Amino acid sequence: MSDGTYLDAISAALLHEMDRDDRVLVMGEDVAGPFGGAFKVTKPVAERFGESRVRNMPMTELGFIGAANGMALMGLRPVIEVQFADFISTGFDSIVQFAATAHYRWGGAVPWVLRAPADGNLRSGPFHSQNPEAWFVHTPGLKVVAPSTLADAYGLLLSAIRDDNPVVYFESKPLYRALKGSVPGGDAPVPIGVAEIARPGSHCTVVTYGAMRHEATTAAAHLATEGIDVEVVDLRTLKPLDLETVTASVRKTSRVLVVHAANRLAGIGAEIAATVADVCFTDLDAPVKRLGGLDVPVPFSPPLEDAYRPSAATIADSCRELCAW
Amino acid sequence: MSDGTYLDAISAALLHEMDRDDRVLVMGEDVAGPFGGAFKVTKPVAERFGESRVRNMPMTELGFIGAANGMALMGLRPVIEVQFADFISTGFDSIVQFAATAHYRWGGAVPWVLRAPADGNLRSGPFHSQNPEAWFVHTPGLKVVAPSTLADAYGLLLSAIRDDNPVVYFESKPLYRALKGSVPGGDAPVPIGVAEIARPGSHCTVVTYGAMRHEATTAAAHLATEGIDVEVVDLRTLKPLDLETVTASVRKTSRVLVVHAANRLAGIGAEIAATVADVCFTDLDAPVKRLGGLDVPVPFSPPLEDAYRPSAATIADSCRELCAW
Amino acid sequence: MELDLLVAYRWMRLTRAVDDAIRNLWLTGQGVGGTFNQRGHEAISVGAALCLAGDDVVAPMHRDLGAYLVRGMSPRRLLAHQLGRATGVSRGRDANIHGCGDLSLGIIGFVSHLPQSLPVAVGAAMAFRHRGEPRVALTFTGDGGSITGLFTESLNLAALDRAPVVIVVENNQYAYSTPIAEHSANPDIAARSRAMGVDAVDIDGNDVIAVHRAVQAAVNRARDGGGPTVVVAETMRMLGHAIHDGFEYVPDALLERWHERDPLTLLENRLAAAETETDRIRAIDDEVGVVVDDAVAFARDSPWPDPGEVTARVWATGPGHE
Amino acid sequence: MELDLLVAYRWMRLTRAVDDAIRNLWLTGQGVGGTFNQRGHEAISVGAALCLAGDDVVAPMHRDLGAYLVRGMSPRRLLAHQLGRATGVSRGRDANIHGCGDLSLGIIGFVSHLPQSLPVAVGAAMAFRHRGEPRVALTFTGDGGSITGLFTESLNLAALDRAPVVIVVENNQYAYSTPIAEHSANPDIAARSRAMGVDAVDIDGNDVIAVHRAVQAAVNRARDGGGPTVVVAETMRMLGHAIHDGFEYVPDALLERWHERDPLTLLENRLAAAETETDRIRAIDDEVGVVVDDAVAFARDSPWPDPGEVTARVWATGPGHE
Ligand SMILES: Cc1ncc(C[n+]2csc(CCOP(=O)(O)OP(=O)(O)O)c2C)c(N)n1
Ligand SMILES: Cc1ncc(C[n+]2csc(CCOP(=O)(O)OP(=O)(O)O)c2C)c(N)n1
Ligand SMILES: [Mg+2]
Ligand SMILES: [Mg+2]
Repeated sequence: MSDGTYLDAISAALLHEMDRDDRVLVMGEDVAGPFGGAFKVTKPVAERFGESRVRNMPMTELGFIGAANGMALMGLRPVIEVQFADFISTGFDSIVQFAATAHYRWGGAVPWVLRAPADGNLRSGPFHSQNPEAWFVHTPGLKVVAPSTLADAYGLLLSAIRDDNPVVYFESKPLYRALKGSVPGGDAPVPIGVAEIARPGSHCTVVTYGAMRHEATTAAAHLATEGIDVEVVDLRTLKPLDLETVTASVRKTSRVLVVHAANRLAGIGAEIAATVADVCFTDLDAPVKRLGGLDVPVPFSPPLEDAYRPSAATIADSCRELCAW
Repeated sequence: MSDGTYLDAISAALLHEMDRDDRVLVMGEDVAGPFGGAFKVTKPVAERFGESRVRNMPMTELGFIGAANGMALMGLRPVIEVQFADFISTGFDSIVQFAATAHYRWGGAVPWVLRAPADGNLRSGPFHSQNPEAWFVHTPGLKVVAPSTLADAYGLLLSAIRDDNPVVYFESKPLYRALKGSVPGGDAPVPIGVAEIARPGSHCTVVTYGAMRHEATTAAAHLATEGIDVEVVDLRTLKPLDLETVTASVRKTSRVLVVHAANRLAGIGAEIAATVADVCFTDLDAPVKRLGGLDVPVPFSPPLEDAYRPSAATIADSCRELCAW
Repeated sequence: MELDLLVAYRWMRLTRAVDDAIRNLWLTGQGVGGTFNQRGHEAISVGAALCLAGDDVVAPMHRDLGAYLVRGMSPRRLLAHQLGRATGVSRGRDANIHGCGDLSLGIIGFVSHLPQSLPVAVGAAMAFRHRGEPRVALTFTGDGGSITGLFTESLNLAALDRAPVVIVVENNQYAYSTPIAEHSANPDIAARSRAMGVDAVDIDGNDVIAVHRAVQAAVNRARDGGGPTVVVAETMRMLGHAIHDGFEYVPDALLERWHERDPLTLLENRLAAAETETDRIRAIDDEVGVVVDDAVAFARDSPWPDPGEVTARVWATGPGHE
Repeated sequence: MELDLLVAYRWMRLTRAVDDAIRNLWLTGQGVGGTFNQRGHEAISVGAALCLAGDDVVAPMHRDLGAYLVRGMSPRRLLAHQLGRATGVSRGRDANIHGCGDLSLGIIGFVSHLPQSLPVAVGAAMAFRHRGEPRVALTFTGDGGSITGLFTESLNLAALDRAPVVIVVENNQYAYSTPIAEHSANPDIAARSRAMGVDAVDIDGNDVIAVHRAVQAAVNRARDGGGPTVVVAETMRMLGHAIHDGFEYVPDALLERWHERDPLTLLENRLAAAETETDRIRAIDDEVGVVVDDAVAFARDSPWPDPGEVTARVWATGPGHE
């Protein structure tokens, strides 16, 4: 373990898996050395493994994700980088129609990982700030993960690469360099499908993931000084969802807030809220509340993006309301 | 008014609007005469208006929906047909990135209608049975409608064409020829954003749309003989949602079931259930329940598709459970 | 490999017979959902598939029944698939000829979204090249598929990598009801392919010998590291796009001209010219008839899938899955 | 229209000055988010945009600052846009040079997803043709954009309709860090365009006279019903892709060669050869300096958007909207 960032943890996971398994290769726009990707995630990877295993692709997401489907069917384990999660829509068919359905339909396993640098708060506007995870959770046949710590970024990428299914791996751009810690090493996979209690608490539960985990724990630390004890559940995997951890927490606190940066309307929070409101009906002392992005394209200008997005402050407000209910 | 089918009502609406407004044109694969479309919706339209206003497109959904964006910006009102709703993913970027965002970002109005023949129960398998509406409801900037009667098919298409925004219009293939009645005529728009009480009732509310409206009313008729009085709310518009009609119904019945044929997981039903469970928290005598497609590609074989999809029978069962709660 | 004309005849006859049997089931109300027609395309899918070695792979599209058969998928499984039975290739999950994949036979199942088989075949070929394996991927698309952006993106990737892939374009001059002149500003598909950096040849798609010769040359070249080839095979679909299609959009005169060039008739004439005894041909016909009758009976008698299976096998097995 | 060299010089100088001003803001920590560099591309966007008539439209991409300026978008609005101010083109909603659309100026705002401007421009041109209007649409893409499927789909649609559209490909030989030889198996973009059925010419993209001549010919032809043209303009982006780009991937020697061919220097040399007085040129430089200083001050002093506005104007007005 060495000190580094969330981004370093992703690079480290790639290095570890590519050392371990020569079926793994990286492909995407501008990923090869010496450039090493728009965010430089693959720079150390390209340096170690060279062009045959870190491959530049033309700006043709539909075609090269389609090619990754073929590589994966033939036993390779491609790790695809789309330059921003926003460009995932350009390769949509190859993901939601081919990769997602092959195994269910005829038993063709498509073991790839699609790394998608997502989320905003970086003043990057409507096309470099998107959180499109709901599209993929709604689509049968994909797995979806969204790590929010160095350990999870590392461990979930190990698990995603080892998984025999197509896994969409949402990276949190606002955490890339802002989140620091010790970079994991070695064989430390984090299982897909298991949520984590990021902070135990007893008065209410915040269910969240990605950068919002940190907003939530910040809010919780603040609320603790007011005597409100918040439990923060970090989903980590968005598909399949770990509803057990969520409902266990709700049964303990009887109040729940679901938070994500993605559009609240018909987002994943709706699925979680609807499920919790159903299966925990008699446990709840207050309605399940949701915070999410507004139903507009992610706006660019700081005052607008701040108004668009949940934050520690709005999470704290919602928790206060919830606990006062 | 003459007798005809749900499909005839769509054709009639196209004829009416194209007569009324020469900015309206139809474009899509195989839509021109004499062929008139895979389902023949545009056959009478092509016969009346000819090739300049009913235009065949190559099998390039991304490109021709992109071209429709340009036409709409220049003041035309294209009505785009994708051959099956399933192929909407092929034109995804042109819809969710360009059309959906232009007005919010810089005031460019993109007044098109995208007609998408959706839904299954026709033994057509994973690629001719999809219900992808949740992708579009989650995407800011689009309107989404899903008519389930001849009057709504006609009236919502009139409104959609007159709307200054991109509207995705989901047609119900299982109703195309199976649903008969009098085909509306004249100026009979149905407003976008207004739900309809398909059947008044007092014991529980079923919120639904599309072909499931008819499964729900069938279930309701059956349950009436058991003394269970079901109110059926047909959303008709999926974005913007008419939550007032829904919550008013729930306040009356205090029990609610949300039903759609689309994948239940992270579907639109989740948004409705989460909202109802929140805003009607103190009104509910039972948890909000949901029925939807299973989290697998729509299977082909009759026993599998039947197991996949909600029906009058499973709706009735759920209503019984709900009312016994 | 030299083409054995009788072998080719047998596969083409089987393709036609299976296709006819399917149509017959549908026309007599025994079908489930829709189904595509194959008539006219037999020489292409059979001639091309016969060029592959055992561990090559094929990613067919919807007119390539012959390729499935040549690769060893049994008429029983194919017919049971079309009828949605538990014994079918997809166990009732996928419809029509979609999703008939079986990697043990080197067949990649296709999705309706055209031409998704193309980049997948290119990627398969890139995998072969990456590992230094002397394997080849074969794939097919239509004239309609050849005007999509995915066609040019796939060709570009193949050319950049010199991937061992052969792309056969079945130019039946129509995409559903739309003639090529209406969907492609430049109907010269080979020229469009060459512009993307991929060698291309035009051939007669109704002449199985021509198909085999061109595709075999392309396969050999690919295996030898020569990179991708596009083979544009001209043909005509002799029936509607699918069972429900009225097929009124193709002029009778055009159909008549192609009727005279029926791929099976052409091959029979060749066999006659080569003095193959008629008896041997009729024996094949009889054998095929028996095989197809058996397959129809098998499919019809096969059980429906168990509804309880509907959510099984979503995920591939592996750590954490069962 | 004849190209007035001093007019061209003024727009190119303004383009460079606005670009420099933006970079200066960012390098001094006054920027918001990211921003693209324009240096080297001035002759293309200016030379092409100067060919349009008043009611023509342009659908630019991210190196076409010059086109926005020529069409009449003020440096004030453009700079305020880049700084996310309420007075900017998108009122703080879109970032960088995205979303700078204004139909009253005939400018279609672009989205990051490349090359989405292409089909939109083709569709605009189809609308003109449909209504029999003598208007033309102009659009731009990069070499990277030219290898996408959307490029070929757009060209095909344009050619099928004989749509009055001109597509300028800014071949700066790199897509971000990837050289054209690595992203395009056939780097001859004009040949690829012709294969799609669209006439194409290669020109020197650093020579504004050449750009103007070729695009004007294409615009005239389009207006006269002659259909679409692709103009491939060779150039070099002289700075990083965007402000954060280290730009280490372009060899120094290559940059040096292009440095000598700087579009503004080339034009100044032409003006000198035409015996234009240096004073007139310097007067333009001064005027441009004043305009840009004013625009920077305006942008910097402009208010931020009101957060309460964040959900306004999602829908276009019309029946049922306000
Ligand atoms: C992306 C996409 N859009 C639409 C369709 C519907 N569709 C099925 S076959 C077909 C025509 C295909 O024509 P072609 O590629 O020439 O193949 P052919 O059927 O003639 O063999 C169309 C439009 C599809 N399968 N995929
Ligand atoms: C669909 C899509 N994928 C990825 C990107 C990220 N991206 C922005 S610019 C760029 C390179 C574009 O190269 P080119 O078309 O040659 O234009 P240039 O920037 O060189 O002017 C890339 C990959 C994008 N904008 N759109
Ligand atoms: Mg065809
Ligand atoms: Mg470039």
